[in-house]
Amino acid sequence: MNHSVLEMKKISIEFPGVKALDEVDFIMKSGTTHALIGANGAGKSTLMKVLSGAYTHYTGEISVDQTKTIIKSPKDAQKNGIQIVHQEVDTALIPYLTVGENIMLTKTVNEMGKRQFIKWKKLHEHATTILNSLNIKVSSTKLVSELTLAEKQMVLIARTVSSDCKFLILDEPTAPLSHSETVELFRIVRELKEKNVGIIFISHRLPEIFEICDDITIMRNGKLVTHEKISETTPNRVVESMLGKELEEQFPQKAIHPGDLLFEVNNLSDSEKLNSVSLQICHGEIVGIAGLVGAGKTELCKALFGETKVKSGELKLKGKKLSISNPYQAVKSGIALVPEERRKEGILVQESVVTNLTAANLGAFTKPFSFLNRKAEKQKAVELIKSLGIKTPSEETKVQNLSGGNQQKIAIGKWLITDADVYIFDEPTKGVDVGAKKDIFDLISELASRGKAIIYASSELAEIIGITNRLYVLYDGQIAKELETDATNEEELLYYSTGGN
Amino acid sequence: MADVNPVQSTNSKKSFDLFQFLYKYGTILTIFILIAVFAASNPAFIQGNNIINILRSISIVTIIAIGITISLSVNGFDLSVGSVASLSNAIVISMFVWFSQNTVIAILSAIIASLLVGVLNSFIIVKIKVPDMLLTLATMFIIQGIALTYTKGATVSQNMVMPDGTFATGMISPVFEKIGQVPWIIIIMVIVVVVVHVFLTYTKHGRYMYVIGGNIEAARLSGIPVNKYKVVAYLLSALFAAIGGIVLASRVMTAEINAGAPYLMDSVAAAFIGFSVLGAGKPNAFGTFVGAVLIGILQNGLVMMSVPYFAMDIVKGTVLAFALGLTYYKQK
Amino acid sequence: MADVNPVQSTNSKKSFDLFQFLYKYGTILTIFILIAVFAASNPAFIQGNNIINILRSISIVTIIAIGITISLSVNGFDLSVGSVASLSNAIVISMFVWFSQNTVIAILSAIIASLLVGVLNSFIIVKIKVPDMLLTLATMFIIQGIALTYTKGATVSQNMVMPDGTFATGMISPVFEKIGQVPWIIIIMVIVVVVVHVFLTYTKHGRYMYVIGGNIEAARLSGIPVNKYKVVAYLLSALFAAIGGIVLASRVMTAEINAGAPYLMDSVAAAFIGFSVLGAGKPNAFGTFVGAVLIGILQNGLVMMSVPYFAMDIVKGTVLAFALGLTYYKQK
Amino acid sequence: GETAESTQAKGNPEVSLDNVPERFANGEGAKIKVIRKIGGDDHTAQFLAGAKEEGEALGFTVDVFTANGDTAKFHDAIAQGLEEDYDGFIISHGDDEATVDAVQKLVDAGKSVVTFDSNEGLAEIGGVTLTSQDDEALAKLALDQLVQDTNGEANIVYLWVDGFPPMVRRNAVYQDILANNSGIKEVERFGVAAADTSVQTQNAVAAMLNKHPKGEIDAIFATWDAFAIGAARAIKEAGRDEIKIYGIDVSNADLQEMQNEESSWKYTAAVDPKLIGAVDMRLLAKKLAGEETPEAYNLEASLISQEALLQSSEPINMVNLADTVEGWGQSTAFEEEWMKTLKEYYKK
Ligand SMILES: Nc1ncnc2c1ncn2[C@@H]1O[C@H](COP(=O)(O)OP(=O)(O)OP(=O)(O)O)[C@@H](O)[C@H]1O
Ligand SMILES: Nc1ncnc2c1ncn2[C@@H]1O[C@H](COP(=O)(O)OP(=O)(O)OP(=O)(O)O)[C@@H](O)[C@H]1O
Ligand SMILES: [Mg+2]
Ligand SMILES: [Mg+2]
Repeated sequence: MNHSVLEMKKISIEFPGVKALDEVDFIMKSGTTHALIGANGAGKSTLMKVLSGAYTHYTGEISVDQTKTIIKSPKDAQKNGIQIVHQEVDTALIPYLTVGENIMLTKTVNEMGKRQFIKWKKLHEHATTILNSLNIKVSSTKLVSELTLAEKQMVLIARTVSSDCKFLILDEPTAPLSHSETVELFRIVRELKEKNVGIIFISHRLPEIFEICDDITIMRNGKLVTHEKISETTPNRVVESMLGKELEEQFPQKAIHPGDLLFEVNNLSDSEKLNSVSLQICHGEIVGIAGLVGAGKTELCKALFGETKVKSGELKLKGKKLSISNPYQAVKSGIALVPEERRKEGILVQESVVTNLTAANLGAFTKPFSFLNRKAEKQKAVELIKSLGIKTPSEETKVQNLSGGNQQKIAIGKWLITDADVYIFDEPTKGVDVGAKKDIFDLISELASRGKAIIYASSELAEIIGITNRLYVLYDGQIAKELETDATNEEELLYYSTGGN
Repeated sequence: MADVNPVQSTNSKKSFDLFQFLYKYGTILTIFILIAVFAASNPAFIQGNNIINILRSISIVTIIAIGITISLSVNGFDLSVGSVASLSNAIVISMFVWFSQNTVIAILSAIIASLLVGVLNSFIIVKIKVPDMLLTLATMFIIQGIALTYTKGATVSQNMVMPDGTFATGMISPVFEKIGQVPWIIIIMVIVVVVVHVFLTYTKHGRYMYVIGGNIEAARLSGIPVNKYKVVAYLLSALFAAIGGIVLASRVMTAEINAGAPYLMDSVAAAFIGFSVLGAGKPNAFGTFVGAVLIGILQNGLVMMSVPYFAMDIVKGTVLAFALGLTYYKQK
Repeated sequence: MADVNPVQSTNSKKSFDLFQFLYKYGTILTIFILIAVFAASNPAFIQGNNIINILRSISIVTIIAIGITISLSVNGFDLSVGSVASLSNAIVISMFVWFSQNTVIAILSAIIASLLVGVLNSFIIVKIKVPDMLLTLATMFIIQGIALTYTKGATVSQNMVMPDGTFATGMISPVFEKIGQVPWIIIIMVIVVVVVHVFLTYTKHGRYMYVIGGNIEAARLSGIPVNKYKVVAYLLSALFAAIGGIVLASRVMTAEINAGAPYLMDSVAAAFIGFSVLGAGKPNAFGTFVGAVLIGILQNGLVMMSVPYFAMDIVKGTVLAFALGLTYYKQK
Repeated sequence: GETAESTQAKGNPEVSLDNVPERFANGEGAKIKVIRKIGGDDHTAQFLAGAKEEGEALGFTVDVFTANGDTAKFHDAIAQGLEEDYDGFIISHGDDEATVDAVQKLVDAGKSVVTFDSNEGLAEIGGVTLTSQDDEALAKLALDQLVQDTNGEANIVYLWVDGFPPMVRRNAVYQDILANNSGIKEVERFGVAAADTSVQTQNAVAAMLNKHPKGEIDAIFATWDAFAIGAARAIKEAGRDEIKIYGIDVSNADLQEMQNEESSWKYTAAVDPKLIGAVDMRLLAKKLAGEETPEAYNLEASLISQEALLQSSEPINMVNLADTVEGWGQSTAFEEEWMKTLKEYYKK
């Protein structure tokens, strides 16, 4: 097979206050899968945005097959056969159009030529074929605004696959995907590789990288650290070059003695999915909610937080019955939620880091008559930025300009200054690098040691096992099994998650 | 896993259906209720003649609202349409009256002048990146002023006295007069609605516009020439405002000061009401037409019921609110 | 290659600064340029009396625009303010003239009626989830109609002829008359601007409003009582419209039909121009005031320069576009 | 300022200014501001043109302003004018109470003021002349004709809008006529004052015509030409030319409509708006010259008939209307000899 070579040389780019890329080199061949990894804010997404034509103000050189080419627009990139699936999927989809149209978007833009009219039947047929070939079970005529995050991700991948490309960039594609969907994705990646497509694969999940990739490029602080063959390195070495130091044990020591019963959920049902869910959580206990994507974890978290309507069931905190019909009451009652879709639900992209961090508990920073104590606000924010290791030029930077992982840290960080009794985390480590993951785990465990009750919902079984004391497996909106973490393993979890009994 | 989905969907379907139905058909339902009420109180309401009256009365609003719909489709908002209609009205009449031109030249001049406005709008919006609502607010003033200056603040009509004391000798062509009369005025409206509906729904250009309106970043990244389409959208918006002005000119055969301005509000209302028609969820030509019909029926029916004119606004507003309520009342 | 970098970055920094400067100070710069131009052509322009004239002329616009600013801060948009001002104007004058009430009762009645409109608006927006621009478009018609019906489409003034042929005997209190006169009218405006500026910038509630405006989902999930604040925003918006109407009433001492309507456009313009003042990037009270000053200066200066009234709109629009251009012309 | 000087330079040295009042004898003009509250219609355009033409003919500098119906803006303009060096003001349509105070301030500052169709309270200010169209006469002219044509038996549509002093006065006459002619019955009424009044009226009358089939409506009384022209178009569209329109006010566009043989617009009662502007300007000139002026002056109304218009061999517009309607546009009220001299002097 005739392999194309893609090369980026001395790429630098600067944003107000940050040098995001500093003379980064990158080289790969088509027909291979190339991992690009680095801590949050290392510049991975930025480098790939340069390659896909999203930025024009970079310096450096890009060449395909030794011929220099200029990529200053997405069209330039596409002409060179470079396609990208962005980290923030919502930025690439048109919510009020159908799945089919979204999938066929690039084709309608680039391949219609002189034809003016769209053949709707054909478009949906074509889209359905692509969806089927990827085993994605979403109707082509559904509106994208009605999809879940995972489904949106699949639609985006389907779009890229639909057009011919030599190099496909997948920026954290697996973050919102479940295990089985990830397997599905890898199948597709391998197929593409067979077809001589070069895949650039960004992920914070090292095992995945070692499973699917051939080469690896590691970045740190906007600089290239190393470039090597996967077969010639080890996860530990990768983490070391990524963080610049050795990674200690990821999961903190678990608290051994949970206290009295603090939070109780009895027979909670909603009108959509949840069916008679019951949970108990004690002081200082971290309780996991495991389950596949679509099992209803997010719905459960939101129902507990008053965000979705509850049909029946009751919540009790410290033995007292709670009546929660909206998040405001939930927060008043002492419940906090770190939501899953951070861009949509967790952060204020247009506001500064300070405003974001204090938004959930502004009452703590007021003087008489509700006047704000800005100094105190700022102080606290600086403190949090430090303790969470948020990579930001300043506390006044707009959150929009932070990397995906740092945005997630802010979504979590804002709850740490509230004094809630129950903390609900919905996939808090999604898109977070291994170093920061550890920070988040430490924070959670510290909360627990202060006697808080923690609910930790995730489809990352390893994490659930690593951090929780006890866990519930959710299957189709019902509790399929309650397990002591120490007495179980990933296989058992997977078994119950997939409906085994 | 496979059997989960159907259960969930039937579940949600039951409670959803009524709201979904209202969301889709709320406006159309309102129209039928109104027709029933008005016809019951006065059978003349549903006579052919009156239906023609209603269609005639909404045609200018519809044409202008279609222009707004196009600007909305790229998530823009063109507030200058009313003043463009005034300008086009003034130009077309003055071409006849002052300069004794023929129909073709008169119409072309009006359209070209309006397209220049569209070019100006889109240039500043696309190149200088002034938010469109703000910019078209500014151009609205400018164009209004230009139209006023052009006519020196006076009504242009046949045989008018010119500033130098002579008389204008040009006559408005009888062919031109036809444009504003039944059936032509209705035919023009129908053609505009159908053409734009087909354009937005079935051509790639229309789809690109919706893509841009839905997510401009995504549109840019998928290689759609975003700016080009924005320019096209503002040109089309100006074009339809111009056509609206020309039809108005033919209907009234004079160019009154700011004659087009009052069409802005009704057109905006029509376009917005149209969002939800048949559950489109986005600006669309057919919906806009339905919105205009709703407004036209109200206007006509209320006069027929001899509602005092000052109470008319109350009823008009309430029905509008009701249609909106029907459309948007759904569980979140 | 290595030496390219620094050059480019200094380059971009230098040009960036200028744009940043223009973005922040574009509007204020425009104001100074205008003052210089007008003062050069007629020194009377910068005399104390004329400055008072300008401040007086913008006070009603500013007060109403402040209400719009608040609705914008929660990402809402209240189109009904003009009609609420009309209603409040009609009620306050009628309280004096028809019912011989005292100043306190007259003012309270107007405010309470306007707040009812705010309640209606916010209820439908919050509960039925009708998009606010649409809903307030509908309420705009309704309130306009109610105000017209209340006054039966007539101008309310002292000694007016009542429908039954008698004369209205109530007098407008001299205390009330003061409100619309210098210095009170200016003092009221300044107080409104300062209070709302402090409220939005320095209190928790103001911050919550901006947070809601920035991302309502995130705000809700942060435990902010989103609906409560939206209601407050629409109430405040109605309140300031009411105050605007009261000040207008005191200035003109009559209640003409739709007297408040012309303030909508100017207020919207002021609030939008205010977005960029000092680089705020969001609706803000001080910016709104600056926007109103820009409009007021233009109006006054153009009258002073005897610009023909029909050309005034051209100049007004052009300067508005220029200020917007200065503000928004920046890379990317 | 500059404009005044340039006007002065245009003076014709051959004309002697001996008989001209002292104020103007040395070729020094005056600065006049015309401020009108309503705008956006032909009446405004013509009124302002009349005032401006007459003033400039007399060698004055004339600035005009219309507030387009915005009362506060109208007052801003007056307050601002006070700060500048104007000698006289013509205030039009200041019907609100606050105008009295505003004009009082002008008078206190030594300015001469003539008002048109404004608040009656102005009469209490010494030295101000209140002019108005004779609304009673206008309404009476049209209505008397209607009663005469129909022998006092008619079902009529009344097009009228409340809220404006002239409209209130016209309505009073209408109510009188209704009371005195029991055969005249009002079957429908409609009226809006908006920028698109004529089109809205057109649509509304179209609906009424559908509601009332042939024979149910005999005539329409339109208290404003915007109503009349809208009604005339609706009747033409519906082919219901048995209905006759009696209107008030006239513009060039109205004349075109009336000259159309099929038009239902039979009569309209009007005062030449341009003439009003001119007469107001002359009154102001007299004041500046220190001459006696009346406290109030009503401009005479004429009735224009379609019949008369159709008899003319050439198309008729606002200027040659004088050939058809006696006395149209040609009032010599307050036109003093010295004004003619001044006009001669400044003639280009
Ligand atoms: N548009 C922008 N404006 C300002 N700064 C930016 C912008 N885009 C990226 N940055 C900064 O550039 C740096 C690199 O960001 P990038 O998104 O490439 O990180 P990443 O490696 O993809 O991290 P993550 O794993 O968290 O997604 C970050 O410090 C970020 O704050
Ligand atoms: N916005 C939505 N519109 C329609 N269906 C939805 C929406 N959000 C969720 N669902 C459906 O509800 C079900 C439960 O989804 P939920 O997000 O709670 O799952 P989860 O267990 O949290 O999975 P994830 O790992 O993605 O967070 C899924 O079947 C999904 O298709
Ligand atoms: Mg990234
Ligand atoms: Mg989830």
